[in-house]
Amino acid sequence: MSNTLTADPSAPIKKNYLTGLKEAIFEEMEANPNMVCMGEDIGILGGAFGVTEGLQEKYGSQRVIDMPISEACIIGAAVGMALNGKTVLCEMQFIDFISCGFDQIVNMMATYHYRTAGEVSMPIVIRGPAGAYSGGALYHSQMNESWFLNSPGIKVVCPCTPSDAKGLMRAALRDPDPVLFYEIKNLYRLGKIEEEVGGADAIIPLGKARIARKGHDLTIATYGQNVYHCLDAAGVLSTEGIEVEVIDLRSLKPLDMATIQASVAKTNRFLAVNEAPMTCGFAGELVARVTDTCFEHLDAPPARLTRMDTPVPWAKALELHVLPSIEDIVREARRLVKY
Amino acid sequence: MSNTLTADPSAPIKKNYLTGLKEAIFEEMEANPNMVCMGEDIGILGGAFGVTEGLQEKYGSQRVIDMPISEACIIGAAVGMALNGKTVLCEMQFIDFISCGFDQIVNMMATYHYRTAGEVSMPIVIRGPAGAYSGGALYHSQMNESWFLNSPGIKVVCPCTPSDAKGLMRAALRDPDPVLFYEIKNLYRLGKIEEEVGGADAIIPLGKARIARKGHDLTIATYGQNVYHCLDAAGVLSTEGIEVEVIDLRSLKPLDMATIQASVAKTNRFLAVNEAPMTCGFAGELVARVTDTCFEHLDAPPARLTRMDTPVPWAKALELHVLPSIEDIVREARRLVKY
Amino acid sequence: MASTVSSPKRGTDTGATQRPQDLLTKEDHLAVLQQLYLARYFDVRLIKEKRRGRLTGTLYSSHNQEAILVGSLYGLKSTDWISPIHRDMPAFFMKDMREGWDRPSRKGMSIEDLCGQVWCKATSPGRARDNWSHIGSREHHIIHSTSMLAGTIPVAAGVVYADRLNGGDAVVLTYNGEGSTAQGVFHEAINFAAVHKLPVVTIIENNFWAYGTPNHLEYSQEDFARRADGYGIPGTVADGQDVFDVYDKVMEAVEYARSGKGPSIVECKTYRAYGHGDHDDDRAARYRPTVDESVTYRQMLEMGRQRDPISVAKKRLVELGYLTAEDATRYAAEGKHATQTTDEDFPPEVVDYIKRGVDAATQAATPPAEEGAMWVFREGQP
Amino acid sequence: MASTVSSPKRGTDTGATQRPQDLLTKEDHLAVLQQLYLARYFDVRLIKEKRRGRLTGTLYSSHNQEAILVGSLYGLKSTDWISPIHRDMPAFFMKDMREGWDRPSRKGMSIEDLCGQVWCKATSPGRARDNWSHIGSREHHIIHSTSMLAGTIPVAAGVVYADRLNGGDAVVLTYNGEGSTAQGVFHEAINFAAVHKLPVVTIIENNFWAYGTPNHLEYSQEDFARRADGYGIPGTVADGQDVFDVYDKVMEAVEYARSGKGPSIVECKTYRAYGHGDHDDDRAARYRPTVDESVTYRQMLEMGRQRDPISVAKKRLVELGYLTAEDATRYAAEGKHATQTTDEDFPPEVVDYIKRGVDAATQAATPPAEEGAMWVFREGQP
Ligand SMILES: Cc1ncc(C[n+]2csc(CCOP(=O)(O)OP(=O)(O)O)c2C)c(N)n1
Ligand SMILES: Cc1ncc(C[n+]2csc(CCOP(=O)(O)OP(=O)(O)O)c2C)c(N)n1
Ligand SMILES: [Mg+2]
Ligand SMILES: [Mg+2]
Repeated sequence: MSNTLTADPSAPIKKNYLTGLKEAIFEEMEANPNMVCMGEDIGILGGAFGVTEGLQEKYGSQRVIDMPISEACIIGAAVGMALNGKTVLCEMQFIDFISCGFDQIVNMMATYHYRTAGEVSMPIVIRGPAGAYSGGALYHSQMNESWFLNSPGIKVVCPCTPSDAKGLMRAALRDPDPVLFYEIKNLYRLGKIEEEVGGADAIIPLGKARIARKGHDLTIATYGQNVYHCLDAAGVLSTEGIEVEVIDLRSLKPLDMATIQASVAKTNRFLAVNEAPMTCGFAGELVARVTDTCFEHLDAPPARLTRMDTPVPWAKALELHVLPSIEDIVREARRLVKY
Repeated sequence: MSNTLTADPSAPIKKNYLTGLKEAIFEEMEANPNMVCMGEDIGILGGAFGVTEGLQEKYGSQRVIDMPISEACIIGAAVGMALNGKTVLCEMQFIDFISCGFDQIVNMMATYHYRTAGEVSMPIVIRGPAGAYSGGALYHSQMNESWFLNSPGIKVVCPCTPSDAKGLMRAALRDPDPVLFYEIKNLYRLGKIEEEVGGADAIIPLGKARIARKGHDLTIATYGQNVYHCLDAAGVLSTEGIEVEVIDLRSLKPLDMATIQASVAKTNRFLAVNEAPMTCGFAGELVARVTDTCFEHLDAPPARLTRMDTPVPWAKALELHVLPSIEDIVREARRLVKY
Repeated sequence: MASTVSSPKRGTDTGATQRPQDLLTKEDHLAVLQQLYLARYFDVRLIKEKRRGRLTGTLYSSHNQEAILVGSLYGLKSTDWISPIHRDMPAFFMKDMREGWDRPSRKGMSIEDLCGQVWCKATSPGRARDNWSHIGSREHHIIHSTSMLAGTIPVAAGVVYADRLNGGDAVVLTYNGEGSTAQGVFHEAINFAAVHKLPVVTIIENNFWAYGTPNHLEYSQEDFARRADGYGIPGTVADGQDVFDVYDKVMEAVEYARSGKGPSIVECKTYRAYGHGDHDDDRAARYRPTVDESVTYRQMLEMGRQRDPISVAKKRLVELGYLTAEDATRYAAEGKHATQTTDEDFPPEVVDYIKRGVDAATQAATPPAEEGAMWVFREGQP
Repeated sequence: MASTVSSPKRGTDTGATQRPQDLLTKEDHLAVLQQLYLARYFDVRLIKEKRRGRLTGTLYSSHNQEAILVGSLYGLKSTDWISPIHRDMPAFFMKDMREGWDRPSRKGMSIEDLCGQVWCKATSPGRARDNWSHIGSREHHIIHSTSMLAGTIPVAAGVVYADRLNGGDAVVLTYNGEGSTAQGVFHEAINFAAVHKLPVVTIIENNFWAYGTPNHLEYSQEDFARRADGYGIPGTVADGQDVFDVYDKVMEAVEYARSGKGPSIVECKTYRAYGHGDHDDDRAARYRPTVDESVTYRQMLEMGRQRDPISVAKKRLVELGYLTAEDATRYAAEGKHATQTTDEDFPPEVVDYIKRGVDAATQAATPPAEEGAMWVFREGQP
């Protein structure tokens, strides 16, 4: 990975997160003639962020549908297509707008397989740009995964690397169950995380966490852009002799408890970090599960660091105030290790 | 409280849960000329369960509005009325249908005070029949409070006695913030819980738990109809020499952590029981909070007993299978006490 | 309540003087009457079973509204889809009945399966996991309903979108109470269907009440068919008590849809025979007058009884000479409260057919408790 | 794009030959032109500030669409309410401007407050807690918008319902892009307003595109005003480039509403001057042709520039003799890309007025970080 100007043709090609997603979507559209994409502005425009750029030109406006601004209908129609044999990828222009299709998700799509005692499964992926730390304010910053984690029948995924974006998107599109796919918009084109993303067979199974950094003093479980905050914090802590193990969950449901447990058995301390509001958020869920399954291993109370129970405000200082920061993670890690 | 046939005129009048609600609503409508009620079939019919029976006759169809079947509009219009000085009580015919007004709740109503930096508060109460154990199946059984607990700006209340129903409804209707009011339909007319409910001044502040049974071996925090299941379990356990303290939370947000902590400091053991799906539910939130604030006091891992991560099925045996039962509570309590 | 047609786009389509019903044979006419008996008897039977305490859940009677179901289903192709809701229970087993009541190839649910559902047994197509009308069958092209009113309209649109992608020509009929047309998703789905000219026929069963809320508090116009105008699609009004008028209007809409012209709405004016659900009969009787202060709810029930779809159909068959006046009086189910009818008021083959379902259901097992935890996901739970 | 009126109910109302604009004085006409300059200059200034990197957030330009705002606001009473959205930024400070640009009693936001919001400062009415157009003011009768398109229509209905309960006669104008009319809550709210004859005037700014989606993929009819037909309410089409035509159609709707006849829809046909937002200009230029294959997006922009609302208004003023041909050329803002204009293209009082806001905003403090955690609830947090 030399940095010289003469390109090495055999050098691995590094791609960004958005390209990872895009490749999975294009390759699955190619491989699966029964796949349909729906969303607002995904065709002519190619999506607000360009994730589906070129897709309609290639696969036509019947399979890549520019929908009216009707989130409930997008989901409902996807359910109908799935009922009639299609695999459907739905875009929410921002994941925040998913609230407008909420009923169709939790009461129609999520329950279909259950209600029909397995007659009808719902191979639907709902994807959309998510996450704060970007000045998007209340309606362009949400991480609202908790709503869906408390609604039985929905899998939830959140990759933070280009190869995971590709591999998990492919796995989601091949999964028979509905998957909510949280894309971190701040990572879409982030140069420093570019990497090889694998070919048309790259797949990362849902439910397998990734150890992003090894350590033995504290286990941090996190996902999305907080993975990078935690890694940065781990770097700082390492200079103090504290070695943190950072687990990138990648998939929240199904959840890789085995990896978490093995880590906590080693570190005896646990911290969950995420950017959703605290109450009834997934960080609390992780604390409850660790408490339940690792109690005897714990030398400190399992803790969580989350967004405060507030919306995401606009002004930068306010936004950062309510979100977990690298400093917050460092401080909390120190507290737990010293406990 | 004699059971003879000759009525004692000085005997306190026992009322059911529904009457408690009804009295609070009628009395507040009388006291507050700026109060408006909205909902489907609440006027001419008097509500599917009769909670608002007679209200429209008394206060007219302008203040007691029979709405079209439009949950989003019910909430949105309530927001507009609140913005223009009204106090609004909205009925969801079953709390399950709240999903159809979801966006207006979490993104419009809940955030209004925050967005306007305190200019506009939202004295809105959304009430509706909730809870399982009644053969209502997927769409007439939900306890979906977790969605709203993870959405900043909403208070959540769930009474389980007639006097709490009355006192909390009054407090909710006088609160400047939006309150979601979970009524347990199985308790509406349950004779065995009838009691005095207090007069036109009876009020129970939000955020104060009630110790439903004293004990020293295990703290159980719960709400809704599970309070009765826990009390029944406590009765069984008592015969084995296990004394359980049962806390009826009454209000989930604001939450009375002081009462929980004081109890756990005494019992050193904690169990949260509720009937919502487990993942990201409020039982997990309680476990996380107890872990955080009472770790040193704990002799056993704080635990939870919830509905499985499934919808509520129709057939009785299936329904009971996925919900916490008295036996489940007894078993779990024994495990924790023996831990 | 004359049936009117008002369609900005259909123009010449409706100009034809020959109505779809004019192509029906004598056998068709007799089959339609028989189907009205079937639908009625099914409902009557459920009402009686419920009163005997043999059923759980709420019963939303389809009594008096059967012409809508029978008339709309009669001309469908096997490949077409339907999406019935709470008041349409008979539709589940009556879809595609024209092909023969028991042909295995028939794309309708068997009466045994449907009764399995009603009796909350393991033989229910959904294994009694959701209640009452909340079933369906992909195999039989019946969309699985939920409680959320209007919630299946976008699903229906998706079903036929997929079918069209596959080169099919299936039409989907969705059934909806007039009250449910106020839901946002109704609008989103019809708009989408109109944009893509999807073959979605929206049937509005206007029985003048949504639970305890009368028409004028749900909508600002008299005819719910007028909702169609906002989408530039045809909206027609049928006499929901006249099975042949329903047949005409729906078949026009179906042909319009199948020929690629797009969605439309058919409003069928009808009457509830009882309260909203069986728990509501007593309260309903006390409903205050509707906007037309001269008509009380009780009088409306009476009007319904007088224009019983069975009487209306019989009258027509007699007129056409397909039924003698004497034959017309043989089975006197019409105009009666369910509890006043006896099995003798129905043709024996109708009674037998439903009995088969009831017997199968009463003998069937209930699903084992563990099933409550199954099928949340396709491959076990996480 | 002739403006048409099609209303099932208004009949004689619109039969009058005198239009509202005929009652406007010369001063009114000149004030209206001045307001067009104000709205344009505000937008131009923001575009320039944004390009200089002084603003955060996306800018949804109102360029070319100003006639809709100015024309609709000009005849409102102080007590009336408005609900602007992303493309309506000037509406916040232009409400009630007819009462004087700086009258303290004026029920519109001050330019200082609005710029405080745009510059993300503590002087924002919402203390910079939500972005860009997501502000409002109860005091000034401006409903606080959110991102969720059409989401404030039910709120608007509730506001005037409450006002009517209090004996008021306020009307509310909601502004909406044509794309947002596909949202379910649009339907629910208009239906409710129609049932209760609430004074809700829904303005549809049809700029032919919803982000990157053209009209024919959003709606099946040409005129979005036709959405009104489904509710039995009037739906009219105005020439959105002609401030006086907008004034006429909106004032008719407002009077209709105020007199208790109920809601209506006014569609204003207009053109975007740029992409959807400022991030989108380059991509938008590549949009493929709309349904009318002969018109590319670029050509549409050109059409917009040729029918610049400022030129259209000037032409009218000259015709009426309120402006000399020479005066009409003094300030040449029209038909230009924002970056091609200079301050000299605008009347100095317009430039000064906006400058006041910009100066105040640049000097204002940012809110302290701790405020992020405040005001979740009225009384502290639980
Ligand atoms: C979204 C939603 N809100 C409320 C209800 C409760 N509900 C069930 S049936 C009903 C009335 C339906 O009236 P209508 O659509 O006219 O059908 P009908 O029962 O008259 O056939 C209501 C309000 C529901 N099922 N779904
Ligand atoms: C419920 C919802 N879905 C999606 C979006 C994303 N979005 C923002 S503006 C826009 C296009 C709006 O088009 P239109 O209503 O025509 O208004 P215009 O921008 O053209 O004025 C979209 C899709 C949103 N804000 N809200
Ligand atoms: Mg009805
Ligand atoms: Mg537009």
